[in-house]
Amino acid sequence: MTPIASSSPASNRRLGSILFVPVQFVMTLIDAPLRALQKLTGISGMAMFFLAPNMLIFGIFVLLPLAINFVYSMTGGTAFFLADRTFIGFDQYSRLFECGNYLDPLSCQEDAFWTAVGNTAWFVVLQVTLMILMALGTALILNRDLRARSFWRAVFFFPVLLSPVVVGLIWKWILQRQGLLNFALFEMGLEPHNWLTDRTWAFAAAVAVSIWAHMGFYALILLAGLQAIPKDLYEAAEMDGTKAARVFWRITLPLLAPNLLVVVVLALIKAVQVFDEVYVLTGGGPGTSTMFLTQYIYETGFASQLRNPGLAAAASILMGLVLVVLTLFQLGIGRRTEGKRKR
Amino acid sequence: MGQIKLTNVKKSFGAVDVLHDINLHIDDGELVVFVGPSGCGKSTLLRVIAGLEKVTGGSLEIDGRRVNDVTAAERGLAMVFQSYALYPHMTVRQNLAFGLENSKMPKAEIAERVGEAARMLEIEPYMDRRPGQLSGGQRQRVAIGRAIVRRPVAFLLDEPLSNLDAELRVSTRAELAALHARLSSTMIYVTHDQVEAMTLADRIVVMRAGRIEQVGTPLELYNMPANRFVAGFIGAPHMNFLRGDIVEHTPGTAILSLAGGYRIAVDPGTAPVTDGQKVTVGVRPQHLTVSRDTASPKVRLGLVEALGAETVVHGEIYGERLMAVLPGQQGYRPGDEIHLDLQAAPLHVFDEQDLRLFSTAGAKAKAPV
Amino acid sequence: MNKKSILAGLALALLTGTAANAGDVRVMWYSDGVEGEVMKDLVNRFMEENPGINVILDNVAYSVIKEQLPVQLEAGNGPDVARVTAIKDLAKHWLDLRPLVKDPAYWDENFGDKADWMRPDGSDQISGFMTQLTLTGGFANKTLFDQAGVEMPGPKATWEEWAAAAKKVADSQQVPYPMAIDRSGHRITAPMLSYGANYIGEDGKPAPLDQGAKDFLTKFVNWTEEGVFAKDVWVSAAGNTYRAAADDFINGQLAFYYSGSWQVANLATKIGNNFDWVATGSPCGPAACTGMPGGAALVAVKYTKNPKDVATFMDWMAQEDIVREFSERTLFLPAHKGVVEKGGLNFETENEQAKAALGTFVEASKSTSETALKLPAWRWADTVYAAIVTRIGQTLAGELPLEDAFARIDADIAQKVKDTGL
Amino acid sequence: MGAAARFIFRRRGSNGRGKGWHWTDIVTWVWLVCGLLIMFGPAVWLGFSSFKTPAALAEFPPTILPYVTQEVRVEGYDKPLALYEATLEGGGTRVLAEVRRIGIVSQMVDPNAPGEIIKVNIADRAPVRTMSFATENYTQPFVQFDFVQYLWNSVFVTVMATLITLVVNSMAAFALSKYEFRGRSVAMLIILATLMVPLSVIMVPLYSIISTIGLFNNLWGVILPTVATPTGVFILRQYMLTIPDELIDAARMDKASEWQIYWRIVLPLAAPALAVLAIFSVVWRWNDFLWPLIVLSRRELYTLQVGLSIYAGELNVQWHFILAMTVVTMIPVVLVFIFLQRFITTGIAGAGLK
Repeated sequence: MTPIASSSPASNRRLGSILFVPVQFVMTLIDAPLRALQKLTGISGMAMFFLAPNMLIFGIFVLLPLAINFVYSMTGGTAFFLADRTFIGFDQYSRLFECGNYLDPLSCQEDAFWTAVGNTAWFVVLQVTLMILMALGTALILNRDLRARSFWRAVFFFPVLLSPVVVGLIWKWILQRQGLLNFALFEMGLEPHNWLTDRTWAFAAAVAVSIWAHMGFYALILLAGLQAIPKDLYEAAEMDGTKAARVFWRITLPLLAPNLLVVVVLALIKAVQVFDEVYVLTGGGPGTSTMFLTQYIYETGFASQLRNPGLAAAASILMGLVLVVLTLFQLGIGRRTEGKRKR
Repeated sequence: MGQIKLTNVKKSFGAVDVLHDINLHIDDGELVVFVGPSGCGKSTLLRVIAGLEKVTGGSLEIDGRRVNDVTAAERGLAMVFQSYALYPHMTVRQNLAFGLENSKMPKAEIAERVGEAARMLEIEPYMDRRPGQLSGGQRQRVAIGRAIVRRPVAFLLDEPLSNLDAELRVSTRAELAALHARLSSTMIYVTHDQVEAMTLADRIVVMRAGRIEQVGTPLELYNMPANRFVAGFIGAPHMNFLRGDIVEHTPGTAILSLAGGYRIAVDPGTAPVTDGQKVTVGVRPQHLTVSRDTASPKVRLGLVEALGAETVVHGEIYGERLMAVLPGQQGYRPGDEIHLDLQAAPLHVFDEQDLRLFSTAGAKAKAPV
Repeated sequence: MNKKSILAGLALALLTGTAANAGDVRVMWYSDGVEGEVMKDLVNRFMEENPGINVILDNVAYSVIKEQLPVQLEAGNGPDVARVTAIKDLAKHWLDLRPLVKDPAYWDENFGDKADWMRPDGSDQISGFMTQLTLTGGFANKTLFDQAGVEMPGPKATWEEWAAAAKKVADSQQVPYPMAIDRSGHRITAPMLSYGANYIGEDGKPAPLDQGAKDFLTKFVNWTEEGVFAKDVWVSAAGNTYRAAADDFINGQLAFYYSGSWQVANLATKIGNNFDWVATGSPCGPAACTGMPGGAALVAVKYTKNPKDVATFMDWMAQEDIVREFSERTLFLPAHKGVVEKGGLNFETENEQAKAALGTFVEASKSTSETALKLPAWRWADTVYAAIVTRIGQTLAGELPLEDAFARIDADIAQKVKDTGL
Repeated sequence: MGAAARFIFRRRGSNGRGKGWHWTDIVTWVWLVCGLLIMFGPAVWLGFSSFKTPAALAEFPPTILPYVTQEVRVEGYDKPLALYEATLEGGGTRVLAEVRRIGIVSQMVDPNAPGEIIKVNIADRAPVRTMSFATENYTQPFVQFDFVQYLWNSVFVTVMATLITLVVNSMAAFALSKYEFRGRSVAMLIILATLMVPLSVIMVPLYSIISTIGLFNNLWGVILPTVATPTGVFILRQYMLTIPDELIDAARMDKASEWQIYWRIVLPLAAPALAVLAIFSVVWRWNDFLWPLIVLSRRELYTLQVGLSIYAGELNVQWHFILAMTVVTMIPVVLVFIFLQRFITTGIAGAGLK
């Protein structure tokens, strides 16, 4: 281990310089026309040049689809291509909102949509709260004076690398009736339980698996924040004889607040979009108890027997509105804390 | 080579005017220092000259060529930044060579110029280190080296010493002066430290709130400050100001009455003074002497700073704060009362607009009335 | 060629991807078992015999056939030939091979009775042929019955009799569930038809659930609540997702499993010597003892650039001896009249139980009801299946009372029919 | 408990100076050990399971390690026979080979004395099992499955998408962090707002765009929609904001063109953030499944993840192959992580996520 570690920076550099030569050549080649361009546009004009490729791709593959989606939501029929669809105005939206009682999804025309909305809301609240608490705990523990910290860090980060499909499959094998967990319970003389076919437990499993898959990422961000807190603050607190809990509440938490904010916002966004791993894990069941918005949209618009892209688009526009509200919320909080710091 | 001329230069960021009608002519080979409190626009003025900021109005000429619309790269200037702005991922050698490579200079010449600069600045031992591995002083030399290799029309230095400790600052200041002497190229130097300005400058430009207050050699500024601001800014400790008025005047003599009724007679020269005019009288702490004459103004001492070679005393005179630098070791204690001689000191008299009315050479033998 | 033009060519090649060459026939194929291997073999043989035609076999997941192929077809993309199950739904995209094949009479003769399953209503188009015919039916764990000392119900036994017998077996042998049926509208339709259900209304559009349908669904839900039917399979997904209960049967966790003929090969390999199993055919209801026919078809796609080559390929694949070989090697039931009539299929398995099971299915196919035979050719079959699975799944999960489920099923189907605007 | 143990269990107990175990030490170790089990355990089990035969995979109760029933060759029988440990009627057990099974009775022979047939109730026998790795789960796909082709496609997509992502995103981030221009905040707002558009939401229109511009069944159809990721722009921009503007002024004075400033000054300095983005981009693109599945329907274009899915048929799923290939596809990601993991914390810490 040691010899590799000690030689690696040098070999890295050598590898780097081998790669660097052709890259440098290309970059220098590009430079001449770009200098000419810079003469024409001036320095500030070059900003547009740098922005253009990203915005072009972004426009075609993200913004344009969003716009088309909006048009889709105003059309009906099962045809896939816009040209073949008929304009029906806001019928899809009114269909989504046709409800006897908004608190009972089953009273709605599109009961699956409202069930999915309810499930998603619950999921977001539970998953984000629990995951952030656990990520914070993990970060605090990893921030201690540990041996082999990078190993432990890797242990908690590892699931982030797995594809959602793999995550779903692994846990399905563990949690299904004949899975590893029940086997373990059985061996310990406990009563096995059918986790994935019990409405409450399946939902809990969806939350738990999604925490398992993503917690490492957030723990890492929080860990980075913890390590950025100056050590002398803790030393000062120790000199003052401050209790550990008080140190946590009065020093660690406030100084970690910006990281926590980022983590909460990212986790919220991710949670609203939950789909892949839960889809593989439970398929949305039992019944519809783990069916979330994204799955509803995917199935309605793409995967169902008789697809209805218009309805799916309308649902996705509604979901988009929620997400925009979340973004504004984030921007608002971000600006306020920034303002506070300045003051 | 190296003449810079600014005519009515204006700069604004949006609705905020940062520079107002700057007129300045800098001669070839001159070392001009822009000095002023922070936020006075001196750094902006330097960046305008550098071409990093576009002027909003007026004209900027270098060697007779109007350069308002010429990019920074093409003005032929070099700049040393306050933070040095060394490229952290390049070695010292690469840092020095970067600009030359950009102008497509042959490799041999680059090597020669870099070597020369390295020798001149004595940075040869660490040419293959990265900036992160250098001390502050070494980084500062590299930053200067990066400017030197370019052989610029003029050097622009933005507070280059502010990140050094006090001792290093003094020695580097001397080196900079020597360097200027050796290169004999135009340098524009920005600082908020008037001592630096006084020691280095051929001419000093004092700025305040986006305007030039006064331009002159260090001694012109010291001896003939154009207004109360310049007077207070140049010289350390700063000048004492006492409120007063002119009670009567005759050609060649004016009687000043200071707070507390103490009167002195001074020579206003040709300055237009009127009876009853309210004025401010400035006197440098170094020019005050202890008087045995009990009729002299009495000062009650507060803080006494014994520096060994001199003693700085802070006191109060007729309700106004006053500072004096007395030679040698005086043995005063806070609470002591001493008499100071104003008569012998050069005085600077400012009108109600804070503009200078006149200065006296001091020791004008006119008895107090 | 200088460097630049090589680079440009390379870039162009990368950007344009692979364009279709003349003589290429792309086959989109999914596999449940070994049929991909067999097909690969056959394709290679075909290419040896027809050197001008290059057949490329694209193995895909079934979900691609089900979810993505329809979209591709609508965009006019798609392969030249595909193995498809939603053959009626997509009928408008299939190529009419009638003018292209060597001998349309051969096709009509041997595949004519299933041709309606894959062509637009009212046409005489030859779209392709069924690579396999499937029939739903039951499997029983004979060893469990033997161990429990319970007599296995006979060929004409009803669902009730099977339920009672299986319950006895499960109770005595400590097996978690007596019976299971795949989570699939197609599967559950078989007993519903046996109870007298008919989905097809007089106008050819879906009729509301009738008494027969409600009868069986009510029984099914009750049985599941009593623990006679395995609940897991039906509640382990939302919507109309397919779930099979085969693994439970393989592990000896079920006394009776209702699935279909395609499971034979799977059961044979995975159960091996662990226990004895038999195919039972479909239990009876008051109205019939029917299973549901089905299968996958190999069809030609209208948007092909090489219809002639496609027809040559289809002709070759439809030959009697090729169909026979395919069936024998894959353990699938053939849909070729000649092959069926001649009989004597020598299924390539050493597993006697599998051979016997296949025999049972061939036998059972004779009692398939009229309605059952109509459904594969009915445009709305999948719509009805989807609605039933979705809503009954919710009922079993405890979300929806059965009466509401019936109402929802009718409403869902009506809504879908309205959505299509037909 | 020697020095090694003391070393491993170094604890805080009032800053390591204390003697006893502080309660936080116990919490720490419980947390870490549970974390190790819960985080790594499933993956390890996945690894072992990938060596199981299809029958062993479907088996309950499941085993951790892959086992198969041991077989022996017995004189007089053509095929190897399975070995069982049978409990005999008179008590005591014997290892016997099963000849055939009729109903609930198994006919067995002693491998050493093959003459006599012993009848045993099947409830009274248990298979003799040995650990065995079904390596054919790995080798067979390599033969049947165009593994090399899929691998190449996956590598092509991952590398191209990552390179383009890095270049295009860093250019945009440079513009958004180091230039003042009109519309900058609008551009930022759009990018932030779309941070959260999941693919499944715009899949339908995106599909029609891809097929309109002829990128259907083309690897670029997989690559391009993913490269302008708002996340990348966001991370890089936050990091670039920390690069001092004076450096860029200095470069301008040094006659560097804007392009040179971008690639010789800003890019090298943003390396930690680029490394983070590179890691995430590689992981994302390598693991992408749904979108490639939609765009690619030709065998020669499949990526590994899509190729894997062909083992999921209508009625049956060939889990043993899926598991084995899943393990294979995980290897590159794990390698990338191991080699670049030191960048992750520093990069995240620096990438303005603080």
